[in-house]
Amino acid sequence: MSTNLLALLPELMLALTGVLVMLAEPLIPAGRTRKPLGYLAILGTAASGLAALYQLRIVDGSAPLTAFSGTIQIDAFSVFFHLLIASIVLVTLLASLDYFEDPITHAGEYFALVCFGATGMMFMTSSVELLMVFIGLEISSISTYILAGFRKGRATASEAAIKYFLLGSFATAFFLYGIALCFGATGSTSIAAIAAGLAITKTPLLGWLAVAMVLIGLGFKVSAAPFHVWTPDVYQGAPAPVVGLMSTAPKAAAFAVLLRFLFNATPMYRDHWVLMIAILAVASMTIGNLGALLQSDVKRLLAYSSIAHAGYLLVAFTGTQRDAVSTACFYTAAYAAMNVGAFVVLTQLSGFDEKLRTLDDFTGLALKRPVLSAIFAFFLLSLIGIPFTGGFFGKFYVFSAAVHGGYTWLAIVGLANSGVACFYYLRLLAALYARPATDTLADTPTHNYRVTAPAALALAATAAATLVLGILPNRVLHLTQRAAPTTTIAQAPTAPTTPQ
Amino acid sequence: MNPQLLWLIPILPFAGFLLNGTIGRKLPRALVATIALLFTLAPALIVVQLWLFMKSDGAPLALSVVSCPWIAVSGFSVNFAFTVDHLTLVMLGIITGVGFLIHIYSVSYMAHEEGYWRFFAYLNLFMFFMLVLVLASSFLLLFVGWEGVGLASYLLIGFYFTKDSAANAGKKAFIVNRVGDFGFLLAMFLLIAHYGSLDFNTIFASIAASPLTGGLFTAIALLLVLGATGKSAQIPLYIWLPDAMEGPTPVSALIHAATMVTAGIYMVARCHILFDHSPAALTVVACIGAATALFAATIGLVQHDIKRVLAYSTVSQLGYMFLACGVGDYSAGIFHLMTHAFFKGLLFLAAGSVIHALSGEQDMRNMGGLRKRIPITFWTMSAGVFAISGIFPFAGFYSKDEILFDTFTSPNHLHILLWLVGLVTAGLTSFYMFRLWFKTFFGTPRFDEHTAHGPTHAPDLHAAHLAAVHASKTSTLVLEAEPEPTHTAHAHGVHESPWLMTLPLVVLAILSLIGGWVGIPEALGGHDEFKHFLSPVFNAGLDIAANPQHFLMERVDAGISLLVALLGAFIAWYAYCYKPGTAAALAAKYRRLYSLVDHKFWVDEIYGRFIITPILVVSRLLLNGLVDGGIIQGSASSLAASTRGGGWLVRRIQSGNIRSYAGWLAAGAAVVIAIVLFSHHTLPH
Amino acid sequence: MVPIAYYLVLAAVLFCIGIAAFLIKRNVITIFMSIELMLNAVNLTFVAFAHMWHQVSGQIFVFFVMVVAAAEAAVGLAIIIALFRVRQTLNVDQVDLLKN
Amino acid sequence: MEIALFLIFGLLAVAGALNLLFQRHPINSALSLVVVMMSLAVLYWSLGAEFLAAAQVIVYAGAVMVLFIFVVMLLNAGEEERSHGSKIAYIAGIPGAAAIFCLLSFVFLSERSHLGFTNLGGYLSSTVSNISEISHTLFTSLLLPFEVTSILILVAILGAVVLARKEL
Amino acid sequence: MNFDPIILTLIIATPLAGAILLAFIPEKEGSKTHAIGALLISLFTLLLTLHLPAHFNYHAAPRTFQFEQNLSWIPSPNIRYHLGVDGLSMWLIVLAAFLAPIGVLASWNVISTRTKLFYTLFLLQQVAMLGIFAALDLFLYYGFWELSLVPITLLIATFGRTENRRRAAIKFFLYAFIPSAILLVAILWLYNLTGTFDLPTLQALALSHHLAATPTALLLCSIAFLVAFAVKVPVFPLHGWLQDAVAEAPTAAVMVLAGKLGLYSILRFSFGIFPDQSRHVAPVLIALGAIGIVYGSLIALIKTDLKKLAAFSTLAHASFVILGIFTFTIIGLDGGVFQILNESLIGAAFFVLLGLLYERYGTYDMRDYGGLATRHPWMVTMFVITVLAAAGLPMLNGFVGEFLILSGSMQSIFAHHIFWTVLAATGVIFGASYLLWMIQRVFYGKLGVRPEEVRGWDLTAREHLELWPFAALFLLMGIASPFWMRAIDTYGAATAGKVVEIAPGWYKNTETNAYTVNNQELGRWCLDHPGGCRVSIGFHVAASKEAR
Repeated sequence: MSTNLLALLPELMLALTGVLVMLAEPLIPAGRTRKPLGYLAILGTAASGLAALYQLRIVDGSAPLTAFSGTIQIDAFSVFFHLLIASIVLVTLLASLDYFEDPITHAGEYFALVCFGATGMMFMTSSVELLMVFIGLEISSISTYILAGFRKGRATASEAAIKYFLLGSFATAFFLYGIALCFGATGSTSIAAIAAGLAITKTPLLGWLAVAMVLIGLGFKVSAAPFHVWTPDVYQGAPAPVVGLMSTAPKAAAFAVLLRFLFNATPMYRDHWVLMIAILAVASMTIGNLGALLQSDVKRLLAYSSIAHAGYLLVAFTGTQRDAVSTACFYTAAYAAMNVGAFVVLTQLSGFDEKLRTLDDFTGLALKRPVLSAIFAFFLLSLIGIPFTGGFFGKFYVFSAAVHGGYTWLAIVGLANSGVACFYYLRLLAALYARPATDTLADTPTHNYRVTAPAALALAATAAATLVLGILPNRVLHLTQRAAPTTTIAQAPTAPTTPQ
Repeated sequence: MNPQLLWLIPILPFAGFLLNGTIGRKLPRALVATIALLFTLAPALIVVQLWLFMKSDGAPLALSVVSCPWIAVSGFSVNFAFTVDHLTLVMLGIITGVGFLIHIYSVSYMAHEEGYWRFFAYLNLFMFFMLVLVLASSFLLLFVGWEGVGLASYLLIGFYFTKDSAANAGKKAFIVNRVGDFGFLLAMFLLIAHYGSLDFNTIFASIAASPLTGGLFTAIALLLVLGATGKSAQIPLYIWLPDAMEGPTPVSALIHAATMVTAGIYMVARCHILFDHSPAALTVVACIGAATALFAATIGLVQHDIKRVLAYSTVSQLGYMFLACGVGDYSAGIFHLMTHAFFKGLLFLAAGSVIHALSGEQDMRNMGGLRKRIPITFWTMSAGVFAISGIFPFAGFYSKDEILFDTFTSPNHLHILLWLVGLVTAGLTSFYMFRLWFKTFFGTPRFDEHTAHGPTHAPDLHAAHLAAVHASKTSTLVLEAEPEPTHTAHAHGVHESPWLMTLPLVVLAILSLIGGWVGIPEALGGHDEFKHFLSPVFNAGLDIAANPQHFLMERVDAGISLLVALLGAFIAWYAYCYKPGTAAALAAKYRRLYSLVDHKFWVDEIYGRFIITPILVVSRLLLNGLVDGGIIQGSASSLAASTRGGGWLVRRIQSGNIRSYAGWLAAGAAVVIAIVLFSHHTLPH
Repeated sequence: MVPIAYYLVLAAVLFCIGIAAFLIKRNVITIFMSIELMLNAVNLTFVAFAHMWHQVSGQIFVFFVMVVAAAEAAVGLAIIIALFRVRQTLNVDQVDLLKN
Repeated sequence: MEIALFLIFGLLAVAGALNLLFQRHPINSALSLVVVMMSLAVLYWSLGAEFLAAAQVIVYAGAVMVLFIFVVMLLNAGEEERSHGSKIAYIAGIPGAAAIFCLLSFVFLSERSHLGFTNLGGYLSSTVSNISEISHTLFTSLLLPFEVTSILILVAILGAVVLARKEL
Repeated sequence: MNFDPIILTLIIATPLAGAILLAFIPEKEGSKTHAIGALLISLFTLLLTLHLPAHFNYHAAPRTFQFEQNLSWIPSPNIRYHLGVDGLSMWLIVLAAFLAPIGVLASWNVISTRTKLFYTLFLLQQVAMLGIFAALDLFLYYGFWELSLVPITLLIATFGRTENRRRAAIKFFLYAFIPSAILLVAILWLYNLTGTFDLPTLQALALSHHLAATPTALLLCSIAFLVAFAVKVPVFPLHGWLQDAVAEAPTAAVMVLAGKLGLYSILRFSFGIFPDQSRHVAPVLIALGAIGIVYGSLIALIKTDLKKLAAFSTLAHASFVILGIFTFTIIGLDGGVFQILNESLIGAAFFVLLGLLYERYGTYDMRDYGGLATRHPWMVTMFVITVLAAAGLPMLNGFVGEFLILSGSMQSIFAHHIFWTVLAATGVIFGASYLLWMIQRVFYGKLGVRPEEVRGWDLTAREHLELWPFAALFLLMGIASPFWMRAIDTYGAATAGKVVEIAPGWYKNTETNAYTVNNQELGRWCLDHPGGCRVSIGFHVAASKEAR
């Protein structure tokens, strides 16, 4: 067994950061600001990002690097997601540095939890052993349950937490059942072995059942309809920066798992799950967009839009393996950039005790906060899928994959959906830029502290990312295309002997 | 001479237009007038030189100049190109000559108008387009002039645009002409489609070489006729001309009597080769001409507005010209066109002088006994009246007689009927012209000395006011027209017009006396120079006039027409001088008939009710209301509504209750499991 | 000599009773218990399969599940307490501020 | 003998589960859940997982359920009132659950022939103990999950602290 | 130095740079900084565009492009940064650049608040439009196409006239966006079929019938293209957005709202990639065009809101172009393309004039106007000139276009074309009617209600500056059309398919519209052309597709 710590470098960094933050927290006397902890967390996250880059240098060209007796596999795929998650967390931390005014809100624990959660997500993406995946999933889930309920005083916060927690555990049970059935069908829980085992299994039905159960479990995590029901409520109740995080990073991780599972563990069952995926995609896109259509609460609106985007992302799965993986990876990145960005803007606009919530609160905001509004508008345009933004290239890439995979009808449905979608984004956009009926902007409540340097940095980073992914996506595209083939396991270990 | 001079003929007036149009507002009136006159005189001089050149032996039959292409695409191109043949020469003479005279007249007539510069700019613009029209060597260029004169007339009729009646009249003129142009355009499209060109020579050559037969050819001809009826105010499109009297009187004289309205006849004559190959079309032309002549004459009988009487007589005379073309004697048509230009121009100018004298009074019921007060006007106008009525030896006699005779001898199987119509019209013409003559100049003065004043500022203001009331009754394109209060000024007394106005009258009077002598047929001892002059263009029609056994017939015919004219004159004298009450009594006796004629057979109303109103109603209710508002907007909004419904449904699902959510999850899970388990049966592979 | 399938069916029964309990119970704590029931069902499945494959890793998986369940219990009950503090109720039917 | 074991404790587990479902008072539900766990422990043992049987009793029935009951007491939750917040749970959920059950058992029963039978004897007679095997795997091939679980616990503690601590 | 390869990039980059620049200049209340900046930038762009006609090669082989710039942008999927113009797009680019400064001048005083936002969006709109005209890579083109929606939508939503502005903006966006979404699918489908987004390659493949797909599929794909463009034109039944958008949009935005973008796209892409399919649907489009002409004119006849009248006259004029280009005769195509220029110019002038009226009297309702001619002699002159150009008076530009279009449709070989031509020709009558009626109701007669209350003034120097270029162009294009037509004709001749050899190795039978290809010759051509490789790729794809 090889205990190659290089394989764990980013996770280790994050975990250590979390621990350090926790250790440092008591040193800061009560009533004092927790910002230093935030900076500490930021440093740690940046370090783990660099570590991921270093891993990229390692896996460059050479075969994927497995460690801890095959539980962890470092390849372009996992490194891509490591980078993605690290940067998402980084941006979130930057954005939430000034989020907590009063120290009673456990800023320290917040930073620690974010780091730990990120660790779990990273483990999800890099592990090829379902047990490991499960634990990573639980780490990320539990930490996000807590983060969702972080604005304790408020009734909505704890409600969001409880809903997320109960339904989350409910779905976890399904996921777990799926793993159990995989184990039952193949006698193993490592991706490679499952792939090998399913090829020769005598009980294919168990395999199909396993696929279904895993789809349900992960479908919940990526909030794909009909397992999306928790999303709007939780997003509305949770703090804005946390929503930014939990609408992207855990989803990205869950999608990574889904990709690994579907394309590595059960490729031979494609006929069984591809139609299912297509149906889930259609349902998610439609329900998400329709739900957002009449929303007045902006966070809720973005929640529905994230459901729709999960649908777009599922469309990618209908492509051939190579297309699917690379397009899905790219879309995840693009979506992360614009969505986190949007929520960073929200954080800046409405602050801890969300003063701006409904569409009316945003009407004519461009007059008061021109820069923030412009950036927000940019993210919205990207979410619509206007060219020269990451959102557009992502959509374009995804739907081309679908068409290439022979799912033209799905592409048509999807693009028609994006037509519906632009209605509610535009409502928000038009509201931002419309001159309010009464030119008394004074009484419109807005959260008036100026955008601090870290937040500005976060905004700049997300905006730049969204733009670059739209105009010069080559680097990222290259990485995702490299990630594609490595998700296929080179050697299939011998399946355990079936009972005599 | 240098053919490039041809370019100058239209371009000079255009230069005048540009000068007056841009900076004229700043210039003194004298200068404006001088510019306008100079830029009209110059082309006239060029035309004279041209005429001398063409008369000289060894001169070519036609003189052409070609310039850069105007429209050029692969497979089709049209150049700027002018051609002068004898037909064009005649037209040029009329336009520049009469045009120049009327310019002179206007200088003093419009002396006190607002927008003096505008008026002359428009007049020059008109000259430009009219000259282009007659010089054009291709249908398209002709069409340029054709539309251009329409524009000029639109602007000049609407000269007093502050009054809705004037603006309406202008718009009506333009749009009715557009209906004609519609036909003209279609004809051109067909020509392009089948000859790939619009050049006169090319087309006529290929027609002469291989005449297309069948409906298409007739269609082209008839479409051209539609265009001609629009421009030359023939049935069914004559309705704009009477309203066009809203414009200043010189405009009526120049555009709506002498030149523009004859463009249709010119066009038909120009395309005579085309028509010669389509007898059906020719018959139509003849019938339209005859019908219009009679129809307009009857309306003219009962008009009281002096200018409207002249307007209807113009329509009627144009009908004659159409008739002439219709029976294939184009030269006769052109001949009458020329004489008509003289005497009708004269009549309008004289009428203008009368109106001027009476400070804008146009209603003949308020005139009378002016013989002594404005002698020059009286004498010159008399010449005009005699000429138009066809009294020997005035110009009208010869031209009209030739038309009647040619109609009678034409091979057309309707020729007798047409001839009778022409004859009756001749009688009616002389009746209403003499009626006008008597009512204006003889009898007791019926006008009020005190309102009569002058030199008036805007005679036509008052005229237009009368017309406005009139138009609001008749013209259907009028939306609202309230008569304006007639402005009163200090009394001054009836007076003769200044010499600048009387000079053109005199010249034209002489012309309407002797103008016809160039066309005295052999039968009456002349040589018919006119016909010979035009023979290079229309080589047809000579044979009939030439052979002597027709001489007797022609003399008889001439006698009959003269008698009819005198009869008409006599009845007019009887009804309006000898026993003034007669007309009124007759009108009372046949009230229905009278009101029918008085309301011009309700034609405007019929057009209004059966064409314009339906179009507006359809656009408003059907197109705008049903199609646009209902179907096109409705479909979009219904789509949006259904989507909203979906949104509402999704929000309902989001009830906020954890157990419901779990319910959805469970159900969804069941579905997913079922699909994954059993989808492989449905998937083809 | 019991067919493994019986154990699996038993697990399925327990799992679905757990689902039903989640759907029917109103008390948050009880709902949480029903989740625990579902996890137990899965565990039984694991153990049965582990027995079938003679694979100890299945049992280890169950061990981990127990750990995770304990952790979840800690967090979940904490959340429930927090909820109770602000809402003074444990009835999920009254926890629906966030909707539509 | 095995079949008897299976039947008795299987039925006991189901009964307990149903009791959980039908009891109105949380405490009763909790206790019936304990019953389920206990009988499951026996079944584990009958499947040759004695270590898990023990762990089940100690960790689950012991620690976790105690925690539950503690919370029930803390919030002194009384009889739950049968409020009617959700129709969907009955319209969609219950049929869904039933369908899931049918599908699962359909699969298991149709695969029963391939799934084979239990043989308790084989395990009991095996010389090498189940525990040592487990521990060996746990500290070699599954070391990483074992380590990472610590993070999980850490997170749980953090969360408990953050959420449950009463603000001043 | 030789600007030819980069000129198009410069033309597109200039307004973009300008927009970014303006975005960073702080905005002061009532300052003209941004207006001046925008004016200078757009003038400079115009100057750059003049390079194109100056260096255009009129003898280039048909279906080849000039001032090409062809760089690899994204290797996989194979997306290229490929710009280029031909006889079709050259004048359109100049036109777009010409309208920009006018638009700035027209907004000079009207836009007093949030000038920064306004002019930034305006310049972005320029970027998108120029990009659309220059792009030869389907992906790049689609980018600009979608991008062009955003600034206009925001301009309408922000600077709209009434409270209805937000609805109008969203309506416009949805109408344009949803069909373009389907267009994207069609583009992807094509890419999946051929492995290239490159227009010349696709054209070559289409001409040689190497688009290996079922006729139905190709037809559907072509319809997806056509509908997306037709909505933007708009073509008759798809004009639901026009009325509101035009009524709301500020002058500068309304100039670029309808017409040229969609029409150009039809000519370039529908005709380029789907020559046969376009001919297949031509009869329908001819009918729609003819109906649109009459329909638009008739509704304009009864509209009392000047902006809405203008909207429907836009519909009528755009329908003229549709009628012309779908006749697939040289005359019709040339006339159609020429009419795009006319329609844009006339429409722009008309909207500028309406804007001036609104600036003075604050209403677009004709019934409140009347008798302005005495007060604004210059304005009425300009109005009349514009109206006459629109009504198609000879010697003004409108006539040349309409005449060629109608004679082209009389020549066309499609079913019932004579009937549709006659119907369309009646538009000549109705057009004159509503325009002259409008003139009369606004300018003639007695002084209207608003003018009596409000004191208006005649054209200022700036407004003269806005309008005289139009008047001059109307006259010039009316009497010297060959100057423009020369370039347009190179496109028209090639598209109407009268040429024997349309590109090296491609031959066409003018009667049957059947294409034949000489592979050796084409192969040679591929070798010494930079785009050649892509053509051969296209071949392999197509061949392999056929092999299956």
